[in-house]
Amino acid sequence: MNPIDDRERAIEAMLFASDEPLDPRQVVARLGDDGSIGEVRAFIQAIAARHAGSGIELVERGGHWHFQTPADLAHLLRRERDDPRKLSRAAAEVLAIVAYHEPVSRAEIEAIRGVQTSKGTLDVLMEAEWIAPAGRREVPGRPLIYKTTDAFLQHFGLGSRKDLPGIDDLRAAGLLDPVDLAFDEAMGELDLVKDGEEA
Amino acid sequence: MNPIDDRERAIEAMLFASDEPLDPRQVVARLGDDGSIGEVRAFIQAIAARHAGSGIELVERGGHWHFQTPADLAHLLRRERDDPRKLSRAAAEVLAIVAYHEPVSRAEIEAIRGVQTSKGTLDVLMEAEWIAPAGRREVPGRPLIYKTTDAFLQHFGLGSRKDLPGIDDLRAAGLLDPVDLAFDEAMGELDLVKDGEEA
Amino acid sequence: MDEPALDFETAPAASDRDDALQLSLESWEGPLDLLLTLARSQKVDLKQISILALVEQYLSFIAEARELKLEVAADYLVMAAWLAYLKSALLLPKDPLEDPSPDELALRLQLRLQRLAAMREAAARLLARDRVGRDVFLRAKPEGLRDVKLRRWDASLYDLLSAYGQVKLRSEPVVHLVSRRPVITLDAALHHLQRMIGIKLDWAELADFLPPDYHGPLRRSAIASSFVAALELARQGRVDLKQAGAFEPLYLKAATMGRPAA
Repeated sequence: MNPIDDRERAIEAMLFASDEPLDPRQVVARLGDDGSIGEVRAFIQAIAARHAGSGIELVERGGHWHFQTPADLAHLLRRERDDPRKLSRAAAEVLAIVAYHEPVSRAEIEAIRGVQTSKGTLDVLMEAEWIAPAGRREVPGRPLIYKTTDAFLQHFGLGSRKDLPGIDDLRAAGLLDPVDLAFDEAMGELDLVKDGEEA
Repeated sequence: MNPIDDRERAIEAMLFASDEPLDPRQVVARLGDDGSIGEVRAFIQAIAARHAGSGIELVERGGHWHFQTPADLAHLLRRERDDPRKLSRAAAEVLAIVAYHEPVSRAEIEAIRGVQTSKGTLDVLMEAEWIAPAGRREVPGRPLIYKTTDAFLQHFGLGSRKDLPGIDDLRAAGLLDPVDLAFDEAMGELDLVKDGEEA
Repeated sequence: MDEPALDFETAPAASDRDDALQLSLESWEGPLDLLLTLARSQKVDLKQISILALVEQYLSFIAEARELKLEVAADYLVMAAWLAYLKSALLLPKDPLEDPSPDELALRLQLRLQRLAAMREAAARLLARDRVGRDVFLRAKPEGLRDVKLRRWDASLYDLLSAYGQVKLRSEPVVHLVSRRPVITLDAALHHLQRMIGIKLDWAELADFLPPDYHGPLRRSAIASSFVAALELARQGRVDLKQAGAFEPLYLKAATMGRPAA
């Protein structure tokens, strides 16, 4: 490799260490000799060409030059890492209600859940991209209504919303068993044991 | 010019964008693929070679690499606002003693200097992040011991502690040994000489 | 070893001691520092230094300082006393029994001075290196490397469905309780018992009156309602009840009209 011209080196170092982009005029002033702006411009072009295609690039912004990393490598500088979190019970309920009743407004969700729903819960579901606003209900106040997304279907392995189990399916699966019935059944089993002992 | 390897570009961009020196391990972690540390090291060497003699150089400091301007251009880049920490003579001496003897306790520093070390002296060096506590010496009183940091190597342009000016000569001359040890050795030599005379 | 780069211009030469004393004692970092400076004025390698001459220099320096009524800190005086002792020991004929010998003390002092001088020189060379921010420069505003945590929400289809089940239960609890609980009402038990009483003529246990296919909660319910029904029928005088004691089986049969229960 040919040795690099001393003034080119100096300009390169200046542009590197400067805390703001420099224009050729500022570079000439800092060089402190009688170099012309035209010469400096040529050196800057040479520096930019020398770095072309590398992991460093010299770019012009409104007549001022500065070094930066190429945009296509930005993903390396801003590394993204997954941070999985379990959906809260409240959020799961809201998501289920949206899925079974969509499109549905926040007030309607609250009516079904029987408790107030914080804005944060809907935000979490929107951040997860499982629900999305679907326009407004044409009633007084024009509340925003929500529906589930394709990402929702994908995440839960559903072909469509029709694949969601119906109420009867849920009941058959025991998901709708009241707590006190379950208690009775547990007590019945105890009785049977006692009967067996007495026999 | 041959196009630069994609991974070389990526590593160059990382080193250029980082606000602190990186070691090959950190680079591998960020590349996020199965590249080996050996490969990354080779790429880093290639990048350093590519920039040699330009206005930007890639240097190793304590196993970590960073870009900086060459020292011979200091006169063009130095600004009045640039005022690296001015060290008192006491602080400079303490720093040198820690660097050449590390890890070292305060009592050991004082034994060399012949004076008490004011609390502020160690504080200044720790605030500059040039020295750091390095555990305790397992002797009565378990005194805290100090060592220099990577930031120290970086600031003073040292690749490693081996690059400390004159450290090999000092070690060879026994000047890094405690007085007691040097004394015993000197007396031993005297005895040998005496024995020789007697023989 | 190279001469140290630190300046020792405050070192008192013989000719201008008074000037030096003006600066003195404030500018030294303790007796060892002063000794090292005085040793430097001998202009020889510290290995060849004359400790005796050094002691002389130190003692006369301190003496002059006191003559000038400068305040002399205690540690300088302690060193002076020690050096005065060392000087006399070095000058006296050697006593082989003396331990440590004056020569050994002198050697120790020499070794200490060498070590301090070495570190002083090292400090100077360290500070003279190409330092970041003074001789070499870093990027003023690097982009920086950032780790961004992407929150990924996790939930299974089961979580979703069981959550919906709980919502449904909360909103419609009454319906489920009534429609799902297997019970034998008092009316049904009365009706059943009345029918069975007619068939069984002798004493029979209450449990024998229950349909054999009642199990679990249904049987519990049937026993409870049949018991109440039996009491009701007894009140009406239509059945007789007998029980040997508390928690013993309860027997009943159709009442003999006009006769009180046993």
